[in-house]
Amino acid sequence: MNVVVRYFARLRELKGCSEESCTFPAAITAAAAYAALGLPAELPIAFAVNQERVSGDTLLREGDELVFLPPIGGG
Amino acid sequence: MNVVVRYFARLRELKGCSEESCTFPAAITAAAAYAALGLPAELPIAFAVNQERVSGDTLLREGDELVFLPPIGGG
Amino acid sequence: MVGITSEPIEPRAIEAKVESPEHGAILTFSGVARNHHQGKSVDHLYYEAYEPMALAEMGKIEAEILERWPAARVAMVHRTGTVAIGEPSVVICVGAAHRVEAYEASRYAIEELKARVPVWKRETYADGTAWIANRS
Amino acid sequence: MVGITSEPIEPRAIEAKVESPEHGAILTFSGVARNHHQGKSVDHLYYEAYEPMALAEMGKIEAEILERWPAARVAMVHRTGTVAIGEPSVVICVGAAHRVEAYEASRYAIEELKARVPVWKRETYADGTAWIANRS
Repeated sequence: MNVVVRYFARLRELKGCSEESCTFPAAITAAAAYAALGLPAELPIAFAVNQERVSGDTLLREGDELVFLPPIGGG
Repeated sequence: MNVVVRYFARLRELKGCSEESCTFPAAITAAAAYAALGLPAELPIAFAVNQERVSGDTLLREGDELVFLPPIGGG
Repeated sequence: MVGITSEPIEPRAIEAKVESPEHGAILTFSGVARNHHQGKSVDHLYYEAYEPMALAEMGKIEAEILERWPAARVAMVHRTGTVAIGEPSVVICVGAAHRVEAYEASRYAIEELKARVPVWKRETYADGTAWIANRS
Repeated sequence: MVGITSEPIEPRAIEAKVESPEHGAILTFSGVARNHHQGKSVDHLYYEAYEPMALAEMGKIEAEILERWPAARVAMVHRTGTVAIGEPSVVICVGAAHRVEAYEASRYAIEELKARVPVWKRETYADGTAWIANRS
């Protein structure tokens, strides 16, 4: 299953890229994808799929855009 | 006793002038001066002498600047 | 900084008075002439001030703000004379390190100004004029 | 009106979006880059946005404001990229018939923006950088 993952802020710096296409096993959740990518477990992260906030136990689907949202700092 | 009286807003329009020099008997209060000038009794008025707010029973002195303050509408 | 002017107020010029690299928030309140009041159509406004006392009272409000919010800076200017619909009659700018102080100080400034500063407003309608007092 | 831009924000241009002869109050909040944070000297800021979602979330905040304060209008623009000290990173303009609505709607807009809109801030110091989260 292919998913586009986008990285922002600290995660973008850690990964050294802002976007990548990832292949995951079927029936993976957003939180499991985060862990599978080896991203820092201590960062309080939120999840967005196709630009909507979702909980970490949301199942991903083929073609989804998955974004990990580090704590925001706008304003 | 001579006092300079300044008029603003509705009072200025009523009097048709913005300032006049008035002669009052000694020991007159600000409120009594207002009444002596025949100004409208129904208008809730505040008083300033020499640019400081004062109560209506303040005694006027020679050379004072007396201002009657109609309800304000700044802002 | 406080002022009274018979010229149109330029909010950017007032903001410039409170600029500081220490500030994280700038809040600019403009009271603008509105085309309606209690169901009546307003053509234009006219403001009159007892200038020396109005400036002194605005100066006191500024001093009170600096005492309550020491890191804030405030500039306020009131206009006099004829003010067209859509033009500002008063502009209050507050600069502060954080937004909460900026909102509090700005609100304090406009509420105190409307309660204490000797300025009067006359509205002109199609069929006459009226002096409008602030609700207390 | 909501927007995200990598160019310097002109508050006057944002205010123009909310102008109306019905308005008696215009309130312009500018969040500006501050030269200090928790005792550290800040050289400049850098903002990054997840743009389509940030615009959608700002649009939702605007819709919520129009529902709660139907006579108000709001325009908000967030900047991305490098922001020098003293420059605005965000500008929120609210126009309303009365000042109370303007203050309430403005405050709602900035609080919700800081809580919900996916934008990130990096501070640069003499000795490094840090991503700064808003306190919730």
